[in-house]
Amino acid sequence: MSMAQAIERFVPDGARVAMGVALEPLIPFAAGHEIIRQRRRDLELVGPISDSLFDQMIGAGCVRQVTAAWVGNVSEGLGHCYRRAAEQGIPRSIVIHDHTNFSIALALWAAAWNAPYIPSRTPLGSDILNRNPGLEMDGDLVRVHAVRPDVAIVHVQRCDAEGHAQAWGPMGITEEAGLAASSVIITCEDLVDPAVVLRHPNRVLFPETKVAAVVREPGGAHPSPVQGYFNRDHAFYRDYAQASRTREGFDAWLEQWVLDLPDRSTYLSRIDLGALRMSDE
Amino acid sequence: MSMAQAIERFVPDGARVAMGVALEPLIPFAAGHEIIRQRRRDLELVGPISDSLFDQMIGAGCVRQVTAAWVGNVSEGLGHCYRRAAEQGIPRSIVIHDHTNFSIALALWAAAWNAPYIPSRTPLGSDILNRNPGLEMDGDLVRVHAVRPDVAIVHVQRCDAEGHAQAWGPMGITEEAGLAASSVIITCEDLVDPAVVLRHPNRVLFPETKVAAVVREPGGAHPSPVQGYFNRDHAFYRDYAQASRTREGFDAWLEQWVLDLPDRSTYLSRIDLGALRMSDE
Amino acid sequence: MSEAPYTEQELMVAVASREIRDGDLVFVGMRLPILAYAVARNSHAPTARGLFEVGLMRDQPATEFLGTMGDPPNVAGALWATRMSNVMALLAQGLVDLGFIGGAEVDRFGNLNTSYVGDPARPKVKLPGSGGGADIAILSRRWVTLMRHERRRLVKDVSFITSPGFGDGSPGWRGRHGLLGGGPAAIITTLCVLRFPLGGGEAYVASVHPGRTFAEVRSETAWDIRAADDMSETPAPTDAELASIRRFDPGGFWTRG
Amino acid sequence: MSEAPYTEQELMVAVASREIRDGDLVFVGMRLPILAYAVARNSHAPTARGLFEVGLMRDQPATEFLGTMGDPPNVAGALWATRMSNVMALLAQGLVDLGFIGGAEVDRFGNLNTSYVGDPARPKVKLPGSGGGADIAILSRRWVTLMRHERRRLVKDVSFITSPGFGDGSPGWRGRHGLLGGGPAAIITTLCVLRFPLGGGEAYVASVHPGRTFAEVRSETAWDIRAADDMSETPAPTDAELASIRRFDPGGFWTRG
Repeated sequence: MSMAQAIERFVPDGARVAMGVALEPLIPFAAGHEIIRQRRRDLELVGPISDSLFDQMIGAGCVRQVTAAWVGNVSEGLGHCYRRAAEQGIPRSIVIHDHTNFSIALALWAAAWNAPYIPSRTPLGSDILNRNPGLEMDGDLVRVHAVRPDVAIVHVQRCDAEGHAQAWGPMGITEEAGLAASSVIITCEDLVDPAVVLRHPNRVLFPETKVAAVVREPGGAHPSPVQGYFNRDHAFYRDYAQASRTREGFDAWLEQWVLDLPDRSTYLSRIDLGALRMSDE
Repeated sequence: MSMAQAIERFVPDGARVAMGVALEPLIPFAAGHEIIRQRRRDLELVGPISDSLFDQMIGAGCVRQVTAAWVGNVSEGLGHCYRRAAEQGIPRSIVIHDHTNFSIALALWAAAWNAPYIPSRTPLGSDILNRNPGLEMDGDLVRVHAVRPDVAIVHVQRCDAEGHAQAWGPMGITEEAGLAASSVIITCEDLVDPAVVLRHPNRVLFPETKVAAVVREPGGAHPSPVQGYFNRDHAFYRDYAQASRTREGFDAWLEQWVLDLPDRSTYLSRIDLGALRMSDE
Repeated sequence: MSEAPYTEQELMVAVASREIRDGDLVFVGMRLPILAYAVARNSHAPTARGLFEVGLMRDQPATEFLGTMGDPPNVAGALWATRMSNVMALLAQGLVDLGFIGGAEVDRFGNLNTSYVGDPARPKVKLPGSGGGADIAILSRRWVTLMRHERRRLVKDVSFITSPGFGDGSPGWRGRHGLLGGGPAAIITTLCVLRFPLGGGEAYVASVHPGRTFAEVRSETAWDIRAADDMSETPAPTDAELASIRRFDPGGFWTRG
Repeated sequence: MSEAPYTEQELMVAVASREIRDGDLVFVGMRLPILAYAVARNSHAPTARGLFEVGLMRDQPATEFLGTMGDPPNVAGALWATRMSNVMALLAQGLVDLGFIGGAEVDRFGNLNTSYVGDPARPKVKLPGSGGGADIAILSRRWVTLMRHERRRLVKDVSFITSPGFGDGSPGWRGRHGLLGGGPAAIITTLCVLRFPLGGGEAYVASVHPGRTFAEVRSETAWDIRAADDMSETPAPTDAELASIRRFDPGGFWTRG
């Protein structure tokens, strides 16, 4: 399935979408950019941190709510679009449900097991408790209420057409996000024969019954790293941080890197991916 | 470390011990037999099902409490020692905290995350609720209270001396048992160089900081299967079921297969392991 | 209808396989249901998926004998080898269409006992326990149990509910108590197929197996069991069903025991 | 003491590395603490282990530049690549000896704000949020934060507690509120090292960095900060420490920025 088709079919306006679930690596930027191109609106983004992707989607006006532990640019600091939206309602105001990394993981595990909540010490004593109705005091503990995404978009190293996805490197909250979501969109570096992935059924991330679409999209995580394939493009993050300091700068960046491009392969033709490629797996 | 040393040091009388956490495969029979030989007493056994191992340890008088979803002989049916202990207090009476497979998994995840409990629909409507103080009604849900083993004993295909254990095949509740336990004893088919396992850090089961002992014990899971190594020895289970129908039969079986043997290699010399060996991985 | 002779286990497997619909996600369990899954998958349910609580998902049934669901032949060709709690997640989300549960004792409301006969504090018989039975009974959309039809097994009230069916049989009992799925759809015995009123209640005889009579069923059932108004004869295994059963249990371990 | 010149970041890294004890399980975080871990691990703490919330455990520090903890050089040679919730399990069990947390703003009781400056409903500055900061603050045995010493950062009361230190500063606040660990052990700034009374309370100046004065610290701190009776000079980085820092940050990305 093409990226455009996958987003068209499985990411409607208003959807609750989990992305960036492996934290800094394997961020599905290509999928996020297609969502922006299709001018999807009123999304709720769910994730732990997002290293610029959520910032871009917020700046593009796709987002109604952010349910996350951290939104910014990991090597550069603040997320300027996130700031503008939260501080000035530009391009639109957003609802923020603050989490911690641990609490968003627990919220997804609760959803995966269809438990209403999981009790936790995190985030006792934090004002985050006052900023998220999904974190409720119960005696000496916090009830971390379930968060069930409509769709989780997950970039992986390899997958077959049936949706048997395999990723490696640190996993963040990948597994619980996919299990908790009603459906999963896989974007992958390599689309492989089932025999390749099913030789190692232990490494299959999700039940194929959850996977709604598999999109071959090599380089689809750039500028985030892909273990065994690409290092992180630090300079690209730095340039984005600079460009996005002003709304006008962000808009120009978005036109240049997303809106004026028909697809990911055009984007990649402007990147020196070879310089980021890892020498060994 | 030798099996005798590992059990001597890390499985004291009265310990809460998780075993058989992968369900039917990878059951650490060698470790259980060493526990029996060392005449450990008052143990609490924790597991999902145990396919005869718990039955043997109960029959040998090691066990004060069983916290499990199922105790018997999967291909043969009832656990005769379990029956004698529960029905007649032979060789001693035992306390039984009934679980379901799902609830024992949740109880271990709760312990792993240091949550007091996880709320669940399982086992609503079941009389199991009345037989286990760790399953408590709370409105329309059950609070599955945390179960924290003192030690989890896990048989795996391979491990290095530092405790980086890797197993494959169905995983049951292996991961949560190891994370929930204060410490882990690994018994393994192959003791390998760290480079072998660390080539795949995603497949390492437990943080090495949890692993108290690594014991090389090839064939240590017999008669249970080890993916890539051995098939299940169905006949051995059948013979055990026959022998253990009476207390006298069990005592004779135990002498023949455990008490009169100094170690696992002597046991294995009496088994045709070659007939069970898998042709490929 | 086939003229071939068949065992009562083969009939039960054939009947169970018909409970599996194409596309179903099936919590398979062990023994006869594994064969039922294999038969269904190779005839009318080619896109069904099988789940095993040990931590497996499969499409094709295993081609070698299984003593347990965790045996290596059940792992070979698996689509997913994972943790039990991941498999249970699908169950808890209501995504499992059909589950099979083994039982030692069932009562008229479909409640199963696999734990204690007699006083649990000093039981007459200690049975192995729930395993995943209670989970399937509480969480799957519908479930089926297979059992030898004996008066000591089909009892009026089980002394201990391990895996709840319709509880006390009152309308809406499952919903009132927070159970997720629709409860037992059928009890397949060596004599007949029992079903339940929509929404729960007392089991009745939906069909009697070929060569068996309702009178036999009554005498082997410990409550005053009723027949459906349209009670029929259970269709015998077809040639294709028998061929499939014998392909997956060539030694007859489960079906000619 | 070394005569070599060093940057204030290099001093902070050296001081932070001394907080790591041999055998510690350290929740490392990013930027300067990664270097501190590398320095400690290669000198006085050879058996320390580093945890990264992205889902990693390491012994040896990465040998290439890291922009984030999830970068491939931090995975190469990892002892465990796993889910975040597995790493958090160790934290929740109280098994993490020391955590490092970055902060934009800290108050006299060691509470960190990385969420909102001003009214959260319409903030003056929206900061990125907790990430794992609150988890470390609540659950690790002790934790340390590193910060540029500026009056706008060391405030009397943070407007929003993201990662709780000693709360309102009253004795036993953490225990009363169910927080697991012992709270902040030190605030390492560009001017000094702040510490806290046993059991919690208001931060005081334990040592002033070489070349800096307590007067500078006072003027750059937004509350009336006190000096320890035995306030000392922070020991400068040793030659070995500097060599180690420069080995792990050869381009000076973090320490000569």
